[in-house]
Amino acid sequence: MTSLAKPLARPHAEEHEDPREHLMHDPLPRGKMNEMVMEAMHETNWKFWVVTGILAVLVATCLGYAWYYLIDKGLGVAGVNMPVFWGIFLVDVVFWIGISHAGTFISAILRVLKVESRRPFTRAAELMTTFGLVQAAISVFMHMGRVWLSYWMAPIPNERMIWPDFHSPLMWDFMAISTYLLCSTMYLFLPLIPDMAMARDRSTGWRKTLYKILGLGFRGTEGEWKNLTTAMNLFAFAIIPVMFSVHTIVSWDFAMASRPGWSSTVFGPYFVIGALHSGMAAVAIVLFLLRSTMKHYKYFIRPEHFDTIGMLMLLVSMAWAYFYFNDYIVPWYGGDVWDKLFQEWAEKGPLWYLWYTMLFCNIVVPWSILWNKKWRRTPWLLASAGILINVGMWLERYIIIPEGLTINRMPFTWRLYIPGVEIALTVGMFALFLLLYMLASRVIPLIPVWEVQEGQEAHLLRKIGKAEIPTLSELE
Amino acid sequence: MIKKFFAWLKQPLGLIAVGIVFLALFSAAVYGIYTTQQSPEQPIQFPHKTHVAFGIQCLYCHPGANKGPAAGLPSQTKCWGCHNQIVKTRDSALLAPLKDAVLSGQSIQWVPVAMVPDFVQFNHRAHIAAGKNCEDCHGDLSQMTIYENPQVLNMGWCINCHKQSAGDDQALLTKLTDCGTCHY
Amino acid sequence: MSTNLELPMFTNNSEAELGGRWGMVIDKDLCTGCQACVAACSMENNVPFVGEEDAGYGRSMQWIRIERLWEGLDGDYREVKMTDYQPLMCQQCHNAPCEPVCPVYASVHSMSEDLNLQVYNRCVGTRYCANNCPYQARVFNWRDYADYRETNTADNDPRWSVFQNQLNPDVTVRRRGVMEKCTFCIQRIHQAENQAKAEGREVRDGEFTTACAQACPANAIVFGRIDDPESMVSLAAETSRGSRLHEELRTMPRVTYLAGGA
Amino acid sequence: MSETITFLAMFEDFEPASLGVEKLHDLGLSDDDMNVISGIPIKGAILGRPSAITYVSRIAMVGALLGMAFGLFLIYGIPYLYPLLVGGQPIFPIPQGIIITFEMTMLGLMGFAFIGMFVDSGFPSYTPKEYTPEISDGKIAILFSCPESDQKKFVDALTKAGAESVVPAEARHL
Repeated sequence: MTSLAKPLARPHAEEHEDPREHLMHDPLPRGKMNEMVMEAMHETNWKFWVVTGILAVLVATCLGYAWYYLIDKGLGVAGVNMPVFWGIFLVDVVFWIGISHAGTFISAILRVLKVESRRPFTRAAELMTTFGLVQAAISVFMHMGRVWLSYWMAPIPNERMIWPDFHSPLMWDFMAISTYLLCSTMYLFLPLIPDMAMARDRSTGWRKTLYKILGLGFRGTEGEWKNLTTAMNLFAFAIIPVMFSVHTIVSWDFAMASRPGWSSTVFGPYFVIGALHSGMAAVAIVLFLLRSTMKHYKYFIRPEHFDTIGMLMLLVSMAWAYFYFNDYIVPWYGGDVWDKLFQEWAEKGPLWYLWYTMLFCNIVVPWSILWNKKWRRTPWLLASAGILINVGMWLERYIIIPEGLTINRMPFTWRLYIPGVEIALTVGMFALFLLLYMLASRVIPLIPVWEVQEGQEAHLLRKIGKAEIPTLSELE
Repeated sequence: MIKKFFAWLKQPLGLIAVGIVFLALFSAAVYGIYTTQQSPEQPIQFPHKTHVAFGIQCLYCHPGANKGPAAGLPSQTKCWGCHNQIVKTRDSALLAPLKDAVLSGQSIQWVPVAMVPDFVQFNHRAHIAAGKNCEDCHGDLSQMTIYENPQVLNMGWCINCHKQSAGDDQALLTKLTDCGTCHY
Repeated sequence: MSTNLELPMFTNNSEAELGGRWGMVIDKDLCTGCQACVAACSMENNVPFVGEEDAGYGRSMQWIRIERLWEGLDGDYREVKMTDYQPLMCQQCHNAPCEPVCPVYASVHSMSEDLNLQVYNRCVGTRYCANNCPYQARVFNWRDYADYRETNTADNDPRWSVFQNQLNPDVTVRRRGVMEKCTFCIQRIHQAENQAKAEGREVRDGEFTTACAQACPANAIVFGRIDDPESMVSLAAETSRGSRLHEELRTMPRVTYLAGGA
Repeated sequence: MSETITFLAMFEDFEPASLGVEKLHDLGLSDDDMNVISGIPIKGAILGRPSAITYVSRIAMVGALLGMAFGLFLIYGIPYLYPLLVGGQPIFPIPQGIIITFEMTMLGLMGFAFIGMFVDSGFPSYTPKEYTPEISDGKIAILFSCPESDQKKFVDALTKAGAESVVPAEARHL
């Protein structure tokens, strides 16, 4: 019985950590933080411009010229062929929409759940959402045979008296992606207003004009704050179901088709989780890049944030494995001849190595790296895992789309897919994403300073009372 | 530099300049659209009015209308067959191109005006058979010299008429609003 | 406008109208795989020739293709056996999977003829319909194969002078980026119907037929009204040798394949 | 109260700011006569002030209803204008209707929340306002107007409460 008298919980090593390791417990005066963020935004060196130049050239050639070439000559210059009507274009669409999901997940879900460590990187993630959706929209348009007529998908009254067909999953997609793009852009802008006002107060020249316009005349009166926080709350709650619906609907583009390997009821949640898987990994990469290239960002983005992201990545990876297994075991057990054929094609067909690489990148890599707290807190390691996960998730979509289309119910038409100009376009799109992000990083304060200060103040406030009340992040 | 420019724009003279530029662009756009709606130049200023006034039936010159898809244009020998016999027109300067064409055996390059795109399969015969008259679509030619479309021949206009013609007859409405009736 | 009561308003009509209107019977026992139907179809419907390279990469645009499948490829060459020739075109499903997935109503059902339609000029080229076709019967204009603009004249393209003059005026010439497929020669259907209407009668069985059926030297393809129990096509479909492709998908195709005869 | 003058009192922290608000209340200023400007959102209760009123939620609800109506129009109104049959599917499909209606409802909700935020806050407005850039450095400012005759009383009270500075506010371009 004596043993019971001993304290059950031993002091854990973590409790002796310096609380100053946490951003929320390491406050700086607001003026200092403003200065740091502004300085990081102004800071450009020759390396920045060299990279920007290379990216701009890549965008102009691989995206601009290649797309012009594609439109001019028709889709014959791409690799799409008779059974594989959808090629890498659609892989990119799903991939970029997946990337875009992490932004909302982090900023909305973590905001709703009041996870304090989200504060410094919500903006970086939201920016990823908006730019990712831009890429996805570009991919959709590149994929279309007659892109100049894409406005026919919009419900506009016209002299033909013909409307778009809302029976089509592509129309649901069109509506969902438009909704998501509009809402996530608004959601990016809302918390940006006070920071724009901040930037307006301490800039000159063209920046002053820009921030003055974007700052909307925000001062920070009680009414303005109340309206802003109410709107942000509404958005945080409302955008979560939209986010889930968007990738579910993207998955329905495939699941609604009566094709072996596509027609699966688990595709909705499976794609959502897959989106989060690649999105979280992308956030890790972006945070690593921001931390290592932007001045002063080591103060804002700390190992604890990588820790949070790493845990989420591990969790999402496990969930992804669960859903993948679900999607795998049912056709495997059911033994439908066409579904079985699709599985065997992926595993033993000429592209078998893609399947194994996908499993390695999506499951083995995160599971073997992210369980360890020390490794999770190592930014470069987390970013490398992120890159591998993104490779794996891209391959997963590649297996579903071009590889899945290779085989069908008419064996006479089976034919392999060899990508053509899509490769250049994909490279161009990645370049465009990075370019947009790099340019935005010099124009938009990527750290929501007011949110960071709000969090720090909230932690201070709790110590004003007599007893020290543990804050949410401490309870974690 | 840019600031100076904007400052200049804000003063009255600048505003007037902005207004002039805007008006110029706007009128250019309007004119551009206007030109697309004009009938093109024809090799001969053919007066439909006169011919109708003489009591010539549409089908005399456009005999394909009740037989097949295209109404057809009269051959120049057909034109010349009449005009050759009228002294006034035989030597008319206005009809010189016709005379030249007949004598040299070249065909007159009429510019089509009432036309539908290639992806629309239009058939005159079905419309005549349904009791439509020429003027229902082509306008009152007794008032027209060179042919002009009385309205834009677009799909909404076609569909409207199809719906009206069908009335309450469901089977006919199905047939007439079927995409495959015109597009294949 | 008054609403059409023949339309299914809130629920599917998957079980309705099993009969259909136009149908086809293909006797695989009679087919010799001579490809005459393919050639005739291409001529009739302005199907462009894509060239050797593109055809090899799976971009041939035949609306009808002769499928040949081999069995026993893994074993000794003497064991290799070829299955029947199977001419395959759009099956004109009643519940066509290609139709509802089109975002712009380019792939739409003809209610009056009970055929699948592809409205070329409405097509924006998402190619979803082709993916969703279980028969892979749809083809896409990957390039401007039929580009007969002034810039593409006989001087720089030897194909021009030949192809320009062989086009069928009753069928649209398609440009790049649109989907197309077999129409059951709808231009011939319309022509026959117009003729019959002008003469005040119904279309007679065998009065006209599709280009493929017309060209078939073995009479393996029969086309006609399947809602008329006395028509040639209905009688041919009645035999015990008949089956439809992928009937398990409930697409209700209008093409019956006959096989297994002596 | 013929002549009033507007002051901007700057505070470093919540504590003195709430004290300042209390003093102003004591001097007979109602909550409507003062406003707090800050760099981070401060709940009214912290400073002993009533919570600000916002119409954003209500505007958003109206937006949601409008969006829903638009979604229903898209899915059930458009096929009525030109019914076309596809794949044996119904003309007015209910399952697909749910998807479109949902998306449009959410778009309406969020779009109107965004617009509502603009309308309710009077954004964008580029007219001169009483403001100082120190506010975005984390200072809390109390903006109040008092009778010109009593201005010394108010300034003294706030300085005693811990205000760093109490200066007549001037409207300036932001």
